[in-house]
Amino acid sequence: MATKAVQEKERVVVRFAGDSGDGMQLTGNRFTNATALLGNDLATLPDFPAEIRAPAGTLHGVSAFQIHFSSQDILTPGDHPNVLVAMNPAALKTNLHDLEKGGTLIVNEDAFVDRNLEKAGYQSSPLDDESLEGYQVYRVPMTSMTVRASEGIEGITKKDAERSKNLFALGLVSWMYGRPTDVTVRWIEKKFGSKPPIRDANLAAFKAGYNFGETAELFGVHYEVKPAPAEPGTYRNVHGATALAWGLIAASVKSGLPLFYASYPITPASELLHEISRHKNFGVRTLQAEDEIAAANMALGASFAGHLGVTGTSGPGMDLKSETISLAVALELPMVIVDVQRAGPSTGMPTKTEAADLLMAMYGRHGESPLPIVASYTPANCFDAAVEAARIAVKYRTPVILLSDTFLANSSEPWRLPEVADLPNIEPAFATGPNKDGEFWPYIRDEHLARPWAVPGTPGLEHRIGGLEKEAEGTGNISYDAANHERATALRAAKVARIAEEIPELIVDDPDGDAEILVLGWGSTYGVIQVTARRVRDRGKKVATAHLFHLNPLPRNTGDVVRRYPKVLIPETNTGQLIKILRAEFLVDAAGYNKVQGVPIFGEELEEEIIRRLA
Amino acid sequence: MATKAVQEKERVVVRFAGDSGDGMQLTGNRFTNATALLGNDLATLPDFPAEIRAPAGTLHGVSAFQIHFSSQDILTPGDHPNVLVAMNPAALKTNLHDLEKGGTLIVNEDAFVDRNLEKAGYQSSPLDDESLEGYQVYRVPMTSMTVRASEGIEGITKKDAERSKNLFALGLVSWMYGRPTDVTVRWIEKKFGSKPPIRDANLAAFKAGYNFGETAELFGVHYEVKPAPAEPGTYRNVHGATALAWGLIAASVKSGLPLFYASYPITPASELLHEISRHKNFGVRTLQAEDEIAAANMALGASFAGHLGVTGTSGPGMDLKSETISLAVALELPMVIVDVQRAGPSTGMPTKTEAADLLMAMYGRHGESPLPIVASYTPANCFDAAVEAARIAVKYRTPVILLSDTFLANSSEPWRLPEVADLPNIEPAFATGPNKDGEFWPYIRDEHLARPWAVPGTPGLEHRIGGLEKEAEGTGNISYDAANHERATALRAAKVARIAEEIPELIVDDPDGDAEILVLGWGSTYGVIQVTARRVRDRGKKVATAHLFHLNPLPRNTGDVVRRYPKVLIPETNTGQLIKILRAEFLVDAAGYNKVQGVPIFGEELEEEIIRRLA
Amino acid sequence: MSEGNGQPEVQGNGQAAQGVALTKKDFTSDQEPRWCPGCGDYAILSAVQGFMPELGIPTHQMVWVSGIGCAGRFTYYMDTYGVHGIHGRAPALATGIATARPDLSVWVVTGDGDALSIGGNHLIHTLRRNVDIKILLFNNQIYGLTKGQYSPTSEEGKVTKSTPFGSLDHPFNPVALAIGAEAAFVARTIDNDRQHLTDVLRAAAAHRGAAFIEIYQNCNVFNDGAFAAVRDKQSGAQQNQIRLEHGNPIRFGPENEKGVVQRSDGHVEIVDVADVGEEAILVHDAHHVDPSLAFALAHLSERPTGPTPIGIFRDVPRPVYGEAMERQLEAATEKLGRGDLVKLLHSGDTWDVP
Amino acid sequence: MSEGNGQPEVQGNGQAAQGVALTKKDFTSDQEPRWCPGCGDYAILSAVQGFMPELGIPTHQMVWVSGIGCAGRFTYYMDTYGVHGIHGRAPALATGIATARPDLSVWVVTGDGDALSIGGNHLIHTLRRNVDIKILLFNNQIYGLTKGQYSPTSEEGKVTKSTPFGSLDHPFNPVALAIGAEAAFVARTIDNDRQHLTDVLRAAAAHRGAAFIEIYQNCNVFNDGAFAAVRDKQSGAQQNQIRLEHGNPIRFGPENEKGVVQRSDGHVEIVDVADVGEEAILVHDAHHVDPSLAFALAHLSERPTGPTPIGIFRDVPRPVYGEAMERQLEAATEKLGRGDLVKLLHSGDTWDVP
Ligand SMILES: Cc1ncc(C[n+]2csc(CCOP(=O)(O)OP(=O)(O)O)c2C)c(N)n1
Ligand SMILES: Cc1ncc(C[n+]2csc(CCOP(=O)(O)OP(=O)(O)O)c2C)c(N)n1
Ligand code: SF4
Ligand code: SF4
Ligand SMILES: [Mg+2]
Ligand SMILES: [Mg+2]
Repeated sequence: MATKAVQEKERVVVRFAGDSGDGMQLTGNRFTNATALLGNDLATLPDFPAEIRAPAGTLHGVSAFQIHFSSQDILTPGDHPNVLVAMNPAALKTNLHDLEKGGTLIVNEDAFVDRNLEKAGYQSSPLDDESLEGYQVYRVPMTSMTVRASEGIEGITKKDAERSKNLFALGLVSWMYGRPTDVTVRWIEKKFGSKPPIRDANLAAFKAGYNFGETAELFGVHYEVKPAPAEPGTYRNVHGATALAWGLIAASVKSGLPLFYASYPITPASELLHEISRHKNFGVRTLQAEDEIAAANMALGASFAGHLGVTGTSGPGMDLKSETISLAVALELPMVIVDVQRAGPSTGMPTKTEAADLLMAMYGRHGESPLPIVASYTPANCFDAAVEAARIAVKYRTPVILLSDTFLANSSEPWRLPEVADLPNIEPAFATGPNKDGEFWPYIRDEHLARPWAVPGTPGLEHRIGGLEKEAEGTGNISYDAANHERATALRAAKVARIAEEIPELIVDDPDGDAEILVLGWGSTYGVIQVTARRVRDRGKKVATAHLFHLNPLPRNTGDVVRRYPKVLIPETNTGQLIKILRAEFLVDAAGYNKVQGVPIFGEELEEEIIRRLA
Repeated sequence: MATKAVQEKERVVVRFAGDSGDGMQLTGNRFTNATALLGNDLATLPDFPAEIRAPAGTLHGVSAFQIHFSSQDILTPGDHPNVLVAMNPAALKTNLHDLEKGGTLIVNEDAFVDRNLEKAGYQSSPLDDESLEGYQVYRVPMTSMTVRASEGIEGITKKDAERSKNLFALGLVSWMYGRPTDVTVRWIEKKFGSKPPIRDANLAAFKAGYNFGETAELFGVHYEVKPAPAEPGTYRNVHGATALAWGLIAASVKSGLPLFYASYPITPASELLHEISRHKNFGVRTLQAEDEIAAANMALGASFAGHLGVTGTSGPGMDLKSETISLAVALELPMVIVDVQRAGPSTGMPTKTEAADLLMAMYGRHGESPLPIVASYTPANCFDAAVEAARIAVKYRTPVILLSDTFLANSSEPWRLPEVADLPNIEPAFATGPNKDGEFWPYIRDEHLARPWAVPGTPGLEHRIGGLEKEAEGTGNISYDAANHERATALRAAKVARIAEEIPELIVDDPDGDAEILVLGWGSTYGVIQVTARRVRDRGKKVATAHLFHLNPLPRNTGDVVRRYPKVLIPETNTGQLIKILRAEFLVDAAGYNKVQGVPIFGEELEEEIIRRLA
Repeated sequence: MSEGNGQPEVQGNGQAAQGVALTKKDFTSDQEPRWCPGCGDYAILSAVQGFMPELGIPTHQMVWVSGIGCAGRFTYYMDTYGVHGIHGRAPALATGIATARPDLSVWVVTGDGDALSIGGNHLIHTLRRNVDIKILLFNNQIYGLTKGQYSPTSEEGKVTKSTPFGSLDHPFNPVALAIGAEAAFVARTIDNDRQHLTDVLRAAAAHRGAAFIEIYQNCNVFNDGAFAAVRDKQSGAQQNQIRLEHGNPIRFGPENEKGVVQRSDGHVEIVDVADVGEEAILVHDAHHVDPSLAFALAHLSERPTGPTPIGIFRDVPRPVYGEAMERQLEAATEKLGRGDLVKLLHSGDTWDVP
Repeated sequence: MSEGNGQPEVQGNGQAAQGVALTKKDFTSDQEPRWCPGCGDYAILSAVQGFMPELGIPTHQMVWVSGIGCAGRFTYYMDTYGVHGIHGRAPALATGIATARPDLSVWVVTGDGDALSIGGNHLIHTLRRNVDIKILLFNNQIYGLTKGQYSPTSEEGKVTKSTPFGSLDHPFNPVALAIGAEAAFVARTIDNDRQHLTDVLRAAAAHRGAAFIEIYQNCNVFNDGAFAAVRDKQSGAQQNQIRLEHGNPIRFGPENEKGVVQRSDGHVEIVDVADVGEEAILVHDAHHVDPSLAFALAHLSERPTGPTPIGIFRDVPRPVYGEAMERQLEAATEKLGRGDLVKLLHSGDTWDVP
């Protein structure tokens, strides 16, 4: 058959949108996979409905998946889709406003029947009035074509056949952007191998969609997005949640400490429990506790017993763990607390992203209760963040809070797999014998002010520790002595502060070294800050960027960096939290760009903000 | 009998110290009472042992009570006692170092027997070696004289007789400082009325002590401390805990809202539960909950039901309440959370004072969860603070955190009783009918951004509220809309911020208006800051002082005030918390004077610090 | 309602409204339910809304409180006063409401995770205090809202998202736990048996104090069919439902051919009536002050996969917490006189400075 | 102990030390106890320290965990590994230890407030999971450390600092609550009866899994004499102690003249043996899988003010949580092969960039 014109593109943003029942997440993930294997750089962002399964066809039942892929390296899922696939009217209604002007809109024509239009709140069908003017609209009867494609398949019901329409859409878009089909075909065969009729229907739908693009008059051209240049190595596409879970397992392997993960389910942290639980062959223990308080105590108990105790949760659960974290600060035992932040306050918007728990991580415990804080900043970086949090926890015998967020947890990017050998070593260095004239004193400190970790089962090191104030430089015996309390408080603070001596300095990206403004970030704003800086530079303006991986203590040169620039801009998806810390520490008149909408900051917003600040 | 020479003194600090079994707190409180009735200004500070009843005679079983009284107005219990009464060797050992050089030491000679000396860790009796040189030592065989005094009393055992030796000490010191005896006699008669032998033994002991001073050659002179000038009015001596409890009751009376106090016992907050429970005739409901989380939810539920919901606790309990407080922020219901701060982290030193929960009060909840904070600053002021916290909570429909601390709760001062009529009015202003085209929308806001408080039982106002994000300007229906969340977040913050429009400006005490340093405080440092400022001024230096009653929002002129002075010093019994807030807000290079020893800041320390800063 | 609760006129109206005939519509809010199609929660909601008018309690005198979970959404659908609190704390929140305002009718909706996992402590304390709250526990033996982790009522070995190799936890028996926690009213019913559910609700409403109702609720998305044996006709619900009725011999089965007897070692057992004779069959006594029999019946079946008792296990009178508190306030007022702030401030030793 | 728990050589030593004869002194730390003179806690401490050597477990293989309260101080006095955690959370902390390290002997000391008020949820979940922890609940029916508020086991109407007009709470029956929470081992003993206390400890240590032991403990400062009827000779302890012994008829009284019988309505009752005849007396069966009898016995007396059962109510085998988890890890390893980090990272779809 006559192949069609191929046009090259540098970057494309596609969004698949449909009913939660339509399998849009699956479609997006398959498309992502083919795209990754093709070697494009990419970033994805799913958008689930809050309800488990909202009634079909309703606005709040819409589920979407966005992917940004390119022949250049990219860092965000993109602000506006160039292509929107809408499987029903509700999906069109809730997503159209994001589509770029003149963008490509592919709709499943079959779904635009009165009942669905009504559920979506359309008086008249947008396909028949002028509401879609200004877009390049393709009306494709996906459902019926899918059903037709499955005709003749043994033992397939019409309902099942219709179910595969998402594969039709996948096939069509795969054709449009020249995605390899074999990987998807293989996946379908594996996934539905046990149910031949379903398997065949899905294969038929996928191919039908692909062929439809190839043959139908509808589409004049299709596009090619060349592989992106990338460092040599083995890559995979990874979600933040998976990377974080694997990072914890890696820390266990590198330290020889069995991982003990205790958690109480909560969106979006549950995925960590799910993922870690799949790998019990690593000697990983997972425990679904009765609540977050129990989970924290179980992890802490496991740490006392010589394991790598970790607990994970999201905002509301952090509130509940705070008393136990304070105990961990007093006990000075290694422990990692993962907070996958979500939109608050209270129950808030459980499925939406926000990074507003930083100040709680810093100060959310009674009394003086300092601890180190690490924040991951890309999906793949969640792996490194987990390893680093565990490394600090073990080396300094301290609880460490690891901040992630919904956006990082759910989105994905290609990840150049690290060499296991290159991962930092984590040395438990258990106490093995007496440390003080034949006795064992649990609070004698090393050069890092860390105390010995004496694990039950070690003869001669029997000792008791607790949450009451104690002789903090020696016996650890209960002490109400005034001077000791002051000293103990200072020691706990100094131990954390001194970590700054060994963590890397804050790296500033300032091509000409004379930028007028520094854009300083932390957490998931990394991607958008980098992208925006490039755009701003492309517009001939000078901007420096830096990103904090360690939030407490701050890198030792942080003060110099922020004081070096006439203007400092701090973008955060909260009302301004890092900025408070920096202003208090360094008395710099930093300004914030704050977005609290349950969604990430977009490049265009930030770009305008920076330009405004520079003007 | 020949009465002895009387010498006038302006101020005296006396400390009674003995075994926890010796009744030193009672002795101190009786002496305080007589002193108050005599019209001296005074301030007291008890010092309990951590254990319930440590073994008799041990160092950690020592209980002490300090009172500072004067013919001038004073604000602190004093740094160093001029007179130390030591009932046993342990009490001497643990308290001597505080006694001023050349100070008066009165010991119960009978208690200095080998067993006690040993328990106190004395090799030889300090009465017989030179270790008491430099003090004016009076050896009084209190036990035996007490026993002798009770001879002939019907049905009194030797053991009971000995028990009254604390009243002998009280009598003796009462004579030394010319305290009225009738009030104490009346009290003894009332207290032990039901047990005549005990009553008579105590009376005998008290009089014996008094007469011993009068007659014994031992004491050359005794002293007079004239009444202090004071505003006309009726006074009483009051502890911070009592004042706070009464303030909550007063808020209930003034608002017509029944007080609902739910709490879980914890030192030092339990006293609030105890005191409020005594006054059920005010229609006050008290509920000892199963834990702090339940207590907070019960109080919140009571508020929803139209009561004044209050919960009280200390640091560890605050951690546990944080998730519920975050819910209260989302529900926008009136609620008062009292945090009687104690030394942390974790269990810390439960009986010791510290004010290190300020940043937790500000930021100790996940997400963006702003709320007003009020901090009491003297024992009597705890009353006003409670009324103000309740006023703000009700007017703005918001949880309010009221910060007190162990020092304020346990110490006492004379209190000029307010006129009930002068107390601020608190207007519940319940919603009584529909507010939107015949419907009731729970999130329509008034000019203060407060929402209507519609109480169950009100026909037509049925409505549902919850912790999920909601249409924050109207229906209150669940909303996941991005713009709404940002607006809702801003509204919750603005509502709290706007309180600054009505609270009084920060008052600065700067006699000549040209001080070089501002000493700015909050909470229980008020007394020492005032006293110290006077001393510094007496030394011819210029110092301005100001004290924050509202910590969030800050008084609207706070920025101007702190910027006005070349130097700003912020004394806190933590490692620097208010200072972080002020530096971040106003970018002023304020300095801190921080003491984290479980005890209040002393005047002499702060005086030196200020002088140092001025140098 | 006690005086001095701050809104007498409100109460007045409340009273006034009493007795007005209400309909299901009056209890139906304008929010459309958002559970999965086919979820058992719909049936419960409909049964509850249908039953409420019978109580003759005006909608403004009623408060529904819930925690977090699919079940927790319930509150939004009842056109009464309502609070959707945080996870696990509904019983505590409701305790505040019911204790502050004994005049209100307070209902709690909770899930097996909400009530028995994170909220276990509040549940047992609310039951022992006998706070006047009706607690509806929607037990679907799974965490629905968080998309399918096992719960404290899930069977051992259950494979879920959080237990890919099977759970290790021995589950709670909610009815037994409630009885062990001193509950005065304990019942069990089924989402899709509207009649039985309604009868249980009626008895719970009549009980003065805390009523605990376990409702077998089908989560057709994450735990479909968990209760098939007692819930679905085609799975033999007839044979498996052991309907407890106070004063009647405990018999069941299509022809009532099965019965329950008590053994000398205290436990109860299922037998063929024919084998033991009718008189040997245990007669149910829900009003016995001693909870032993109710407890034994709770353990008649450990899992709802075979013959399982439903109905009212226990229903005995006990002092009601909120009322007792009110009486205490009255007693204190009688003893000390109505609170007078001026008197309070001036109590004890005071002195005057002219 | 499982491999890969990070300290094999430690374990080696642990083993080595096994069998070394230990004495009470070995379990006595250098910290002097700081309870009030006359506190029942002293007797319990002495009995525990005296019994421990019998177990033949080296001190370094043992961990004591406690919460906050007077009872919580216990940990500091045992010369083993120990953690003094926060209020109410000891069972959860200990669950982490026991589940991570099944080779350790883990003991918890808690109070009636610590275990049943703030810690109630962790307690019931630890019991249902059958985590290998021995829980000693020092029940003095009061909050000691906070100086005398009522607790969840205090009698109704109790006047305390927090209830000057009397408490309104109906108390828990700790043994009944534990049985309702699926506990596999449940016992009750008394602080001053060293022999009985020791026997119960021995049985608890022998039980594999969670053991719940309620110890009546006299707080002579804030609640003196609460257990006089069953604790003090002069108050008739002889008449009132009903000593449960597995396999024996439940009889008591100076001449064993009293006994316990079961009624047809499931509850148990005290009778004169003479009236009913010896054969009518209930024979105690602590090993019955069905908890009904144990529960009925728990309710034989609601308050320890008259005849009250002590001893082992229930002792049945159940899978042990920590061991089950270990087996699961082994099974997973067999199924998937020992975890290989490189393999994990490279699993699924990857691509190479040359
Ligand atoms: C403090 C806190 N922890 C965890 C969660 C997450 N969460 C919400 S509902 C739920 C459990 C739902 O299960 P269940 O109570 O049985 O209700 P169902 O959804 O099955 O009706 C969990 C773990 C939360 N919202 N808050
Ligand atoms: C989170 C928290 N809440 C409250 C307290 C205060 N507190 C310490 S022990 C205790 C209760 C003590 O009673 P119990 O558990 O019976 O132990 P006992 O002192 O009687 O042995 C309380 C309320 C605390 N330490 N931490
Ligand atoms: S997840 Fe289950 S319980 Fe929740 S709404 Fe869906 S079907 Fe109902
Ligand atoms: S208060 Fe009671 S329980 Fe606590 S140590 Fe004293 S006597 Fe023992
Ligand atoms: Mg459930
Ligand atoms: Mg107790």
